[in-house]
Amino acid sequence: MDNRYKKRFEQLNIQNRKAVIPYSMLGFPNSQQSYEIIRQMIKSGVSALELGFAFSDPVADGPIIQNASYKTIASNFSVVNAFDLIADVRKIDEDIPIGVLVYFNTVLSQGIDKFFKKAKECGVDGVLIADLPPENSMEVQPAALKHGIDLIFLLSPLTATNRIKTILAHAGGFLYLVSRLGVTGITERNAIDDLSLTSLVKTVQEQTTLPICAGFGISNPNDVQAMLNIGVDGIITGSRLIEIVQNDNREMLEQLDEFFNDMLAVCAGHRTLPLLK
Amino acid sequence: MDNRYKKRFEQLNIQNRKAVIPYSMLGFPNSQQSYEIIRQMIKSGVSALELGFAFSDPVADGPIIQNASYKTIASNFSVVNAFDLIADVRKIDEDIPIGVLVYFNTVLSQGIDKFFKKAKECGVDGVLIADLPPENSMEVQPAALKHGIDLIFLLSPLTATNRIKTILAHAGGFLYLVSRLGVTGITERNAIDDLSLTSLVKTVQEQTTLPICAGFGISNPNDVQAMLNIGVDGIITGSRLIEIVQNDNREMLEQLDEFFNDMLAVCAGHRTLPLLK
Amino acid sequence: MMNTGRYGQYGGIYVPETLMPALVQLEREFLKFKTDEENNFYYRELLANYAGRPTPIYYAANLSKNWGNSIYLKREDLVHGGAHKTNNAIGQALLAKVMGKTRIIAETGAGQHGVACAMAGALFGLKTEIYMGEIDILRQNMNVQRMELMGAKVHAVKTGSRTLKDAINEALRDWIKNVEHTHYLLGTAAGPHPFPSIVKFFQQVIGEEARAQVLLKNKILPDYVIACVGGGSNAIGMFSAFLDDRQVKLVGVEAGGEGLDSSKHGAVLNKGTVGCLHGMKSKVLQNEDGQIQEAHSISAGLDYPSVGPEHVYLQEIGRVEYTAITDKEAVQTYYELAQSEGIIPALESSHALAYAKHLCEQNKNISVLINLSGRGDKDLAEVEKYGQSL
Amino acid sequence: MMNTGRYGQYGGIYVPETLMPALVQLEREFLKFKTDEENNFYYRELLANYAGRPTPIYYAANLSKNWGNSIYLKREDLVHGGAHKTNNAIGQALLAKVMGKTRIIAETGAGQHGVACAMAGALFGLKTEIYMGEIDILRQNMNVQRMELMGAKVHAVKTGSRTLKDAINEALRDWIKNVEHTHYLLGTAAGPHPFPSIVKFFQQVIGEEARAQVLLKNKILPDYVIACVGGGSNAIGMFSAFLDDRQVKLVGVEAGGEGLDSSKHGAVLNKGTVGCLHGMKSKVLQNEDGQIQEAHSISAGLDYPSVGPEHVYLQEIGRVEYTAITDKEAVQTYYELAQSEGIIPALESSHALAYAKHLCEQNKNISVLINLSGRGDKDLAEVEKYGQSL
Ligand SMILES: Cc1ncc(COP(=O)(O)O)c(C=O)c1O
Ligand SMILES: Cc1ncc(COP(=O)(O)O)c(C=O)c1O
Repeated sequence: MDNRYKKRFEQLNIQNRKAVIPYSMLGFPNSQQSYEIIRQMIKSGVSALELGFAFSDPVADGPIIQNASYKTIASNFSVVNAFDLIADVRKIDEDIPIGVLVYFNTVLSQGIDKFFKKAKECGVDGVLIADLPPENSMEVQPAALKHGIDLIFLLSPLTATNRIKTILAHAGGFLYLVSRLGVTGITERNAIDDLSLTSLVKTVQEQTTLPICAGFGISNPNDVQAMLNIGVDGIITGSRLIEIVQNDNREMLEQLDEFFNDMLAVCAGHRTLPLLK
Repeated sequence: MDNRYKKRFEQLNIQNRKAVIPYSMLGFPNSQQSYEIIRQMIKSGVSALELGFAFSDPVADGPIIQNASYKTIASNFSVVNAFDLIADVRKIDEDIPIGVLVYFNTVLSQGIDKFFKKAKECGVDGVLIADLPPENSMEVQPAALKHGIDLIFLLSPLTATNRIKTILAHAGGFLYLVSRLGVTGITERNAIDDLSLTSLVKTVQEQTTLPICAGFGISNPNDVQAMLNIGVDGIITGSRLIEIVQNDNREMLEQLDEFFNDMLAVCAGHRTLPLLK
Repeated sequence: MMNTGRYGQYGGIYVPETLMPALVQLEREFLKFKTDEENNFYYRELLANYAGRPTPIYYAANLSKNWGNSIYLKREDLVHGGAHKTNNAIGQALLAKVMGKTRIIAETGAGQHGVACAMAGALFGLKTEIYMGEIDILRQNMNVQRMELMGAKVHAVKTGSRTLKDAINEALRDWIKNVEHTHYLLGTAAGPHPFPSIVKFFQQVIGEEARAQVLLKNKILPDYVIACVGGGSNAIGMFSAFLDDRQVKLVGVEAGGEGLDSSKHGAVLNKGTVGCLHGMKSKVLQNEDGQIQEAHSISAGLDYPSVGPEHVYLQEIGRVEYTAITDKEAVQTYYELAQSEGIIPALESSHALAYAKHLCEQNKNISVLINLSGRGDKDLAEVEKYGQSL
Repeated sequence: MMNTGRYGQYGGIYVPETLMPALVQLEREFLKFKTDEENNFYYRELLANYAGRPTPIYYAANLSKNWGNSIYLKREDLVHGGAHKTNNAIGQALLAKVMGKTRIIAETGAGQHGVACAMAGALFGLKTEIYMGEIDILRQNMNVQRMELMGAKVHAVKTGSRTLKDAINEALRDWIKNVEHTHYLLGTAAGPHPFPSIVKFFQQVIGEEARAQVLLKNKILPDYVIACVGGGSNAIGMFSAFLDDRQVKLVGVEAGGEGLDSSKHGAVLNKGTVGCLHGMKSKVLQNEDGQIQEAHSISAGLDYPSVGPEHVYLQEIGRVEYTAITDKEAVQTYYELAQSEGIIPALESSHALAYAKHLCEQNKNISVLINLSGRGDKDLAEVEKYGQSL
């Protein structure tokens, strides 16, 4: 089977569209709704999925995702449940790329090989381990290779030029550009910071054909536009989505649909928004 | 004028009686009542008077006299008032020996010479400075001599044989035997301690003709008897008296009279009480 | 990076990408610092005249008599601030200054590290913010007052178990956001490389002094050297000088809480399994899904579900034995030292003392050197509360 | 007695007869102790390994910069227990042991002397009872807890002003009653002879160390040496080493309370007159009738209406200047040291610091050695309360 990330980004490229990758926490707010939320993403036509495993100590995450993690763990939603849910999602859509976002201890506690094997079985395409820098990726590389799973890595605004090579040496799927200093969450973007990202994106693009998607703090069409302007190939959005889910009113799925459509519209070039200061 | 102490102890000796010397705080519970209390003493026939100046930090005194001191000071009864009161008392009885009990700071604050001069003018015969050991008595000796006032000193159960001489070298009037370790107040006497006093009294009597009167913790006829049994020439009683005054009911003076009469009876040999254990 | 910071398979760097540059810089600057004479001289000078080093070792005659063996106490309770934490805080604050950082942040459990950072922050003119679990704020309130008095800002951490673990999480999150001008002044020999090496470097003075002092006094090394283990900084600082003295038995004492068979303890080396938390591979208390479990200890400084990686290694190679002492035993020994020697030990240190007592019950003619890592004034209220709950 | 214990006309012995034999014995045993090599060796050994001496002198770089002159702090805050009081308590407790006493009693104001006695009592196995004014118990509650923890009994004194003065009265009364087996472990360089000499002897180590340290560091003596004066023990301990250095200006700082023109202060040397209290001739705060007046200070340790007799003498001969600092200035400087150097000073010591600040405002290129007599953790609550009352 072909690499779904590769295929999907090629399609998008042909259509002159950018990727919209929503992040959702597996099992939040509960198993059933989590499934429905993810199904809605696919229905709304998002480009790929980024599904998170809840972890007790998510240091890269802000309050919104932390809170979702605690609740998910408290509900006894287990790693096994999470894999089962992914398998169910894969049944909805054979083609959509599925990435999972985990902390390293989750992988370790399952056994590295077992984790990647299981992931593959459930239809996962990529694994991003939030606290595993490329320097330590040899710990998981053999298992990833063996089971044909891409390792997705983070790039940060502070990543020094000499580290880009190390990252690219191990990276697959796409590059996850942390679009600002700080943890995940909803904060107003800073135009100055965004500008300085442009050169990083350029430098990276000169060295790789891997697409670059920006995440952290992307929560509305303006943020999306800002990211597209600096030249990325797609965006990842998470905290805002969880916020909508948390409010948990009847029209949650419709709200999500609307949210995705707004983002997708910008990414399809149907709307171009001015850069906010 | 002859030394009143000398005369009074000679009389008592002839009558085969022991001295009863009540202690009262000048100005307590107020100026008028204080005068009446002292007048009652004289009326009841006590042998000599021991009148205390209130001091803010009476370290040799237990709670009863401390409390009387604080109240007296709080009532603004001054040193001048105290001297005036003594002068009034002297008018009642020309012959009764009057001793005053002060802390050294009271003397110092008036000026040593001035204090003794004033004391003499008011009819005082002896001054006992509670916190002035004989080693420092040269500070007041000249003034005492000049104004013809006896310095009265304390003897304690712990006074070493070699210090007795120092004390006797300066002492006049009578020797104040601190009859037990501790401060003034009402506590049950300890027969063992009393026994050990006997030898001290003997040792002192071999070296002086000064009478010895025992104070501290003498508050009832039994205590008096215990002291007489060890061979002293009189007793001093204070805290019990203040306790009676403090209760302050209508028959206070009658109660005092009764109290003095009980003590006097033992001291006159009219009653002999068995030694308590 | 020069070094992967491994102790056997443990240690390493497991952090989000954003922190990598800071850790690279930190390693580089630390390696420079280690051999920089001027900075080292300044550091030693501060240890001496600011922190009050060397601290003595005290032959505890009464305890020795009561326990029937020779007991020596390394008096880290006399260090300025009241615990060994100051050694590291001054060192790292100086390093931060050298790196041109203008702000330090720190986690704290017992508050001792927070106090040490507040001191160092004041001393070096660095803006200082401290993360402290809400529960720890309650049980170590005096230390919060001290930090604030010295100008530090204390953030109450309300996430997770609301103790040390979560304070570290929050500090890491702050660092991720403010990494450019902020140094994360980690307080124990844990966290991502190069922190375990840095903290060990700044705490080694404990063991160096103690070894020389005990030799000067007795001509012979002690049979046992004992230290309590929270994150492991006072223990590694003490043990490091004795690692090559094979005849000296080294014992680290963990928080036994309500017992190792209960779920309420902090005995990571005894009951934990290999995992990854706070940027390092080490042992952790976790469930089958790798969710970190709450630790428990009456002493806030030992209330941590992981441990410095070198300790896992030292346990694995059998050089150090790790054991645990319950809350109850620790409190009893807290009283015992106060009343027999007039020294109030930190509850953390009381764990080491209590284990020494056990050892003395089973042995004759041994000499035991215990690291008294801090003073126990901070624990007065907690101990009283514990007494009332019995 | 060998000696009348006079400093000029001040000092001496003014106590009820019952105490005379104890003072005679105490003088005799103290004179023996002073030259007894074994006991002195033991004492010095305890100072080193138990109490943590020598304490450093610290060049306070930030304070020096802020105040525009060179500031050195003698770090008695690092002594075990948290103040200089331990030097004296260990010494006298050893002396009590040598005399065969089985019980010690003491007064305490700030609680530091009580803590030091509780420590020394535990160390030497002496029954320990502490008299402390009810008001001081409230404002220094942590120290009460520490004393009790170490096995001392604390008596709340409810007489008079319910502070230090009355605690001394009660301790004296206890001593009068129990003088045979009890040593009164007086905490400051006051009281009847030989206490001022004894306390000075045991506190001299402060000045001896500081003088040698400052010479070693600077090759030259400081221009000023400053200490706070409650009863006067830390000051006399510091000053004694410099008395013969005529070029060194010595300044003792009293409690200015709400101002020397108010009735609420403890500035005995500035505003008191000659009198007799607590067994000594000295200056006292008193009215025309010789009734002792209440002193006032935010710092319990300076809240005393008399002072050690040697200070009156040193004032009279002009060797030492005595000045005063208000509550407010002391509190300000408490904050200032905490925030500029990361050292929390005792409120008592803050008086000395505050005066040094004044001095620096009026002088250039001076070097000032300040005795930091104790640490200020004990004062946290009091300072906060003071802040709220402003
Ligand atoms: C006095 C004391 N000892 C020990 C510890 C435990 O830390 P570590 O294991 O890093 O020495 C702490 C932590 O706060 C502490 O305050
Ligand atoms: C820290 C400190 N400094 C100074 C004093 C004042 O006492 P002295 O004048 O005897 O040194 C005290 C008294 O408790 C104290 O605790």
